[in-house]
Amino acid sequence: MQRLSSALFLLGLGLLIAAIFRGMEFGTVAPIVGQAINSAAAEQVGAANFVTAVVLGYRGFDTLLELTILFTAATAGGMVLGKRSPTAKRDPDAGFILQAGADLLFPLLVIVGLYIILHGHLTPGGGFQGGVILASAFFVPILARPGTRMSHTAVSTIEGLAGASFIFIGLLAMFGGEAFLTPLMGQGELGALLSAGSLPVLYLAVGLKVGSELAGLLAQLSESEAVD
Amino acid sequence: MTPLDQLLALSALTVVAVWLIGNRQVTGWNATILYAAQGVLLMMMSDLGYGEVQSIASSLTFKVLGHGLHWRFDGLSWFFALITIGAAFLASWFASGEWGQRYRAAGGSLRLFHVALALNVFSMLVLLASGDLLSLFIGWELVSWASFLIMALGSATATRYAMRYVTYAFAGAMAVLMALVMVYTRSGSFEFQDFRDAVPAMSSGSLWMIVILFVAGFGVKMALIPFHLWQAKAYAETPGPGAAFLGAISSRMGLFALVVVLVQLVGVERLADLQLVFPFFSARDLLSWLAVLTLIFATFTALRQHDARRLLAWHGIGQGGYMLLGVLIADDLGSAGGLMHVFNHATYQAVLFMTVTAVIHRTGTSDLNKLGGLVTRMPLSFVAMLIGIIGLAGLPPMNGFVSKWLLYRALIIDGSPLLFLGSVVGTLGTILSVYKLIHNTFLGQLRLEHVEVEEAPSSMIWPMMILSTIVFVTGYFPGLVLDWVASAQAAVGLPVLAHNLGGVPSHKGGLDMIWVVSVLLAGFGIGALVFFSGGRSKRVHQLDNYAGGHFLTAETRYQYSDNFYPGLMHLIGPWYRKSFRWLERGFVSTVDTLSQAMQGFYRVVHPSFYLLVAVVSALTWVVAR
Amino acid sequence: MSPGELIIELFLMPLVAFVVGLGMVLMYRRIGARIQRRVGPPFFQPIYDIIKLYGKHTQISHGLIHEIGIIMAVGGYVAAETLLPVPGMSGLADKGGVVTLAYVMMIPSLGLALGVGQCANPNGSIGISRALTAMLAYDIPFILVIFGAAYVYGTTNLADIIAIQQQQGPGGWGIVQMPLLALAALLSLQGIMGKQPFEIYIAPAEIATGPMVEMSGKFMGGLFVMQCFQLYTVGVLYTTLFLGGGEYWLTFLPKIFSVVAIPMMIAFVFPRYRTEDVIRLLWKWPVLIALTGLAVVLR
Amino acid sequence: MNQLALLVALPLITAFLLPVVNRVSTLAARWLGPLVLLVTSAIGISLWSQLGDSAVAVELGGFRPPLGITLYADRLALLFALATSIGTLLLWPSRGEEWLRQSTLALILAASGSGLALSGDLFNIYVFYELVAVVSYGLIAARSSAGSFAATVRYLIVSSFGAALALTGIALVYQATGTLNLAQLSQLAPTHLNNLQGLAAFVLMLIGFGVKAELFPVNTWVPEVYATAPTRVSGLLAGVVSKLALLIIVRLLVLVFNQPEALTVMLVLGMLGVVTGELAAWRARDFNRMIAYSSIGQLGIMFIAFSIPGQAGVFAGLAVALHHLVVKPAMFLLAGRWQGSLDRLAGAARTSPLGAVLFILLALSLIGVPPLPGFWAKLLVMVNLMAQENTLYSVGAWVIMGGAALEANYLFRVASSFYHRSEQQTPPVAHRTRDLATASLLGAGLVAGAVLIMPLADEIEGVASQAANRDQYVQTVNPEALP
Amino acid sequence: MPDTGLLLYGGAFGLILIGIAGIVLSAHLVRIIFAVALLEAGANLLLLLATWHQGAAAPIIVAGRVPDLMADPVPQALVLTAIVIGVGILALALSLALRVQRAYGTLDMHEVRRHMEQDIADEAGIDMPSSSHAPAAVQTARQESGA
Repeated sequence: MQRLSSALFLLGLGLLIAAIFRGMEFGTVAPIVGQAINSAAAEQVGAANFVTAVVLGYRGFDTLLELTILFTAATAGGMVLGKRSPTAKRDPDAGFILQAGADLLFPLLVIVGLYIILHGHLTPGGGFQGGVILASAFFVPILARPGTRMSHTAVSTIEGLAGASFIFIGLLAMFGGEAFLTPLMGQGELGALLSAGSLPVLYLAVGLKVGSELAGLLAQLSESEAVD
Repeated sequence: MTPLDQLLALSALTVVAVWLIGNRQVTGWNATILYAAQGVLLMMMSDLGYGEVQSIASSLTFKVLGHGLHWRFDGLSWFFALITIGAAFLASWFASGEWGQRYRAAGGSLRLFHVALALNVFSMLVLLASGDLLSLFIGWELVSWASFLIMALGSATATRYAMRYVTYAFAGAMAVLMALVMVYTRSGSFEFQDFRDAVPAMSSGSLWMIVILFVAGFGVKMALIPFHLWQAKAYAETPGPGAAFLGAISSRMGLFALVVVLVQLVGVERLADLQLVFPFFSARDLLSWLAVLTLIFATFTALRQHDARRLLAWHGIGQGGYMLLGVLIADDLGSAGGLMHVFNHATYQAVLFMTVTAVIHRTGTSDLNKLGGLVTRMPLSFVAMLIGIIGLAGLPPMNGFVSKWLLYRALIIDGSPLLFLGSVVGTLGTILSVYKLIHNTFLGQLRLEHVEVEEAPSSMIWPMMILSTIVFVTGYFPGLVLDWVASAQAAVGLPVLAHNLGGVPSHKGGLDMIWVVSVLLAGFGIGALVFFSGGRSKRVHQLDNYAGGHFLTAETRYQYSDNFYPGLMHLIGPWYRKSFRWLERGFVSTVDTLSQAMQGFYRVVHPSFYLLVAVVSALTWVVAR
Repeated sequence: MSPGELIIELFLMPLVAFVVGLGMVLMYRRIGARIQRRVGPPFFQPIYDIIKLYGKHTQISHGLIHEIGIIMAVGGYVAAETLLPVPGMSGLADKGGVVTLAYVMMIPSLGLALGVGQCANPNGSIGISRALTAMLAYDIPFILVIFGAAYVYGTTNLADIIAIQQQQGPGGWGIVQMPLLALAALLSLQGIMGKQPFEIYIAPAEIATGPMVEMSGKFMGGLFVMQCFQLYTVGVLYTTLFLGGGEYWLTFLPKIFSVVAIPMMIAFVFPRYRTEDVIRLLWKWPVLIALTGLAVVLR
Repeated sequence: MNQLALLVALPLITAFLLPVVNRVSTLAARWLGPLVLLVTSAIGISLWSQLGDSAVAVELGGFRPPLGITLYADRLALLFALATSIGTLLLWPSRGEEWLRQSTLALILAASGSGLALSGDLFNIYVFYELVAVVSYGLIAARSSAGSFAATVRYLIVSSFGAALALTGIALVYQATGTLNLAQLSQLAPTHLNNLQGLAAFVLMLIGFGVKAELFPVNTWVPEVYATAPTRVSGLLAGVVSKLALLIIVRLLVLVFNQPEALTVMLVLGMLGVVTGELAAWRARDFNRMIAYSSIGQLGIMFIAFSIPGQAGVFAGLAVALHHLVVKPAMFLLAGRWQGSLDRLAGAARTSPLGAVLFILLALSLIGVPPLPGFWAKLLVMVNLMAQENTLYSVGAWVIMGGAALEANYLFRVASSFYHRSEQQTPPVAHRTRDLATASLLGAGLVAGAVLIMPLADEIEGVASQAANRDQYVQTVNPEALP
Repeated sequence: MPDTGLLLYGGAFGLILIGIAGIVLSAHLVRIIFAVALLEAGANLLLLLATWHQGAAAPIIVAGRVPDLMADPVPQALVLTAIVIGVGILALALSLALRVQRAYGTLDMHEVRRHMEQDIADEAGIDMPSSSHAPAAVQTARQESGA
């Protein structure tokens, strides 16, 4: 009964959305903010990648918050999943090929991850993408050897310090009399690795934070007791 | 500090003082003294009561959210305040002696009791002093909750009915608030004067609504039909002196508020212009009939009670009908009758509750089927009750007769035979009922276990005697009270009753109680003369009587008490259909069903489903707009 | 009127009432005797009876209230008589009026009830219960009648009512002006007087159940006196309201005697109704008639 | 005025560092959170005193609006930011096994709540909203019972669904105007959003953000979550978080979507909320769900109040909201030991007399008994509703009245059962001192509000008039005019 | 209006619809969670499309060369944020689902709801709500009118 009515309502929703859709005028409104950023970002922020300029500069506050969300989700997830009882059964280690592959992949992934993070202000990519790769670098060995455990202490320390340093950089600007999260340290030459002021540092913090956060979450999930 | 400030401050102080003194025997005496002091302060304002001063304002004013709040006393307030403080004084006196000891010994807290009483007095004074609609509402709420407090001190039954009262009272208060807000939107302020000015411009539809809301709200306190279900048991089970106080004055606050709103502000003439579907049935008629139905219904319900306190409480509801009816007639006689009845009722209702409490104090029960013959043991209480019931029944020479006479006279002039008939039916029912009360309590066979019962203690007898005296004296010289009534009438803009000490001089049939009572007393004298001129009578034992040859002993209980009026009940018994209970139950069941449905709504399997529904319906509305 | 004259009137009025009442009792008994083909009592029999009762040796009292009840029963009527104007004497008519009178007339019932209650005889209490019930029954039509009369005449002052009727002559009498109300009043008189078919509460046939069960000697005598007053009061009241009152004793006395004669005639040819039937009957026909009459009067 | 960002940044950095601090010193970690909240509250109060009638906008990152994100603080925003800090402080999670994580979450809640109140950017609001949501999932699940997990996951689904709808609405707005800055939106709204698309966007956002504001009909999560969550968390959610969500909606209404149609939607949904909430509460058989349902009804009243156009509506709604902000957490604190069947509460006054008195006080104010503040708030709402001279608004007034009557019935049914002298069952154990102290503090605040009603009313009116002042918002933020 | 745009918009709305359908039609918790993810994806796509322009270049300056028509970087940043938020919530939802499964042994929402109600009722010490459990006021009214 409820399914039937749900389906009907969905049909209705579709029709309504179509109706609203028809009334919309696409592309007539100029993306005023976007254009302004496109024309001003090079001078104001100094990052060649304008998306990065937006992510860390114009909307750096959003980024801080999304980091917080990840952090919160990890904290809450940790609380939900709880501690694993030491006697619980574990999956056996994978075979030699997988283990060797994982060992081989680990440094490559770390390097790629760091590269993507550090070039975030120049090319597509950045802290989030790189952070995910970093996380997988640490997670792949765990998949290969379920018996090993990630050091929670290290993970939480990294994530705490990385997040704090993001805010700390923002606060530094404040103590300098500027607004919270104002980019620091000059802009440098557009397109150079050491440009865009404090943005790469921020991205590094983001990358580390995302990496440790995700790694921690994945480890939590994998460590939680099997259902069956 | 104006005198009113002093009075209110002292009243508030009484609450605090009583609280501080705590649960001790002396609390009651202190409270009594403080009430006496309040009475003295009130007397210092007696210019109000004799119409020499229009009003006395309090220097306390507030302005909240742009609405002014102020308080003042006029003749009407003074009149009601006099009754309030008097009732509190005597009730507190009554409670201070042995009753208090017993109450405390039984685990009751005298502190709570006296604080509740003092709080009631204070809140009533605040209500009576209200100088605008908002302060009226605030006072109203205070009174409601204060009386809830004192009711909740009683037995579990009382608490349950107090709960019911809260439900009704708060719903009523909401109705009042609604009416207030409607008035505000039409007159732009909560001031009395602005309301009065706005009334002529109001459409009859909205005025109807306002009147109905006010009546529903204030009617709850008066226990006007159909809001009466809570009162009798709640009052009856309240600790004795509390019941006397509540029975004397508490419900009358509803009358006060109605008088202020309907008579002083809307005006009875405007009510009479407000017509229902039929052109000959106006708002005034509707209210009058409500009053009369309340009177008849409550009186005949009282007739069926077999607990003295409940019987009295039901009568209290019924007598309220007289008062409202009188005020609604709104000529000089009728309104005087209605207002005077407030005073009269307070006096005899208090004395009756006190005698019943005294009986309970001595015998432990108020069940009319378990008492009888106490007149020989508690003669003074008997006298008090006799005077009380004559007052309640409205027979000469007591004061209850005067107010009823005024009412009847007004109804005759008004030409409303059915209302007249209704009120007489109420009186007759009352006579039947109060006779049953006194017969089953004080007359008839004395039960074996009551042979050793003593007269009530003096702390009880004194208030009872004072009240009885008032009942008689104000019946003998009704002009004493009519002075106050007249200034109350003047205060609310009613025609003022021309009166003298003995009553109402009129060429078209007046009343002079001094003469009537005198001839009555003389008649009794002659009767006594004739009687005692006969041979000496021999006093015999109670059981020495003619029982068709049957041998009676004290162990055999043959008091005729249960189902006292079988013939009448055989006929009208089926008319008691409890329809109001059904009404209430039906309402509760409806709410219950709806509530269940709503809970069902919140216990849905897919919470998101409603989100979808909401989006779809809202977007539909957006698109279809 | 000087206070002295008034006080003399106030003494005279009950006295006259008592004497006339004795005559009415005599008439009642004579009528009964005639209908039952008996000779009936001698002229002074009622007063003999009263004297005899007062003089009896055995006087059983059940306590002070028992006595006070009887005093109230007699005293109430004594007071009532002063409110009833008769030719030449208007007493307190302007200070009480018909409503007061109606209420003063209830005091004797209450007194009787108190007295009987004190006797602790359940049979007596049953009688009171019946009496009060009957009062509820007959007072409803009666009060409607009083309302109608007071409304029509525009006053509750009985003296005024008489004056208004007499001004207009017999055509202005209440019975002509409002015949239906007069009829209703007559029916309720039957109840007020406690005559058959509405005499269950007195229950003279089975003395064991009724207010009189514990009444003996002067107690009974008091009730006897009360009956005289009662007959007189209802007769005069009816006459005052509907028959133009009395200008002279000569016309007045026949009027009041004939008024009370009618219920007496009826009384002896009817059996008795039970309490609930009394109510049913009195609440039905007299009330209907009175209401119709009121509707005509009020229009 | 730059310190505004501290209200968000300070609790956040503390939250990040808390696990690290805990390594060093457990004692420090325990006290750091409350301490920081105290500091932020102090900052908030000092800002409040500086603010006066003016408003202030902070351009985060130093970028001029509308390019960057602005924080906007008028007294309303600051008030709610403060309320969040103080509320979190008062309802600081009780000590348990997971105290560290709970403290972290509570700090983040304080930060995100303040941010939600202060933010002047539509998408930033969305992010804050999500943050608040995630924190509340964590806090609700902290009870670690199966029921709480199930309730959380059900809540999560509704809430995410709502958030996605709100995001869709934001997309529609961005599509129509090309900006996310509220001040600029306010300038563009009359030309760009006064159409079907704009209204659709508002409806989506109303319903999306309404999930947290317990808007009918997207409030089905309320009873089960409040029945399973720790009572302090319930108090926070019902008392503070719901008001923050409401605040967003009000801001949107005042600044962007001030079409009468938008108000009508809110009014109708609010009325339905009152009706369903109060009716459902009437039959509730356990304490938590009773106050949960009643909170739905109260929020419904707020929606009704805010749907009154103009400053009057903001004033009325704000009065009700602030009142509820004080009362509801106190109620939930009392629920700490009284949760469970209402029948069990018979005789509770014996073991917890103060608790019983407090409950009665709160209930009296909640149903609007003079002279408690609840009455004045209700009066304000009623007067303004009737002043609209509009049938639908009058119906709203009637609904509020009826709801209050029902509420009086069920609340006092419970209150009187406290004083039943039944000997058969043992009354519940006494309250924890901390719960009772906090609740007493709130109750005392209520009484103080009754005494100081005159200055309080003036102050709130000032706040409301500022909040309803669009021009001030636009001028303070002063977005650059872009081509 | 180029066809690509229509397709993309249609895709976004389609995703939203499919997501909603998944949420309200499925009974399995994990499916519902993934439907939420789909819904978010749809909303993100819509956001991205808000100022979408056919043929616009990525807003990156490579080697100092500024493209003529750059895409709006703002929605891209927003979507980046939204996606990460979505990931966080997804992870939390899955952990909760895991615990629910562990506690109740099922992920069917009907069953879960029933178990949850039972849990709440047990904890509160009341029976599962049913029509026979009217509050005290109703019962009293019934007794009294029955008496």
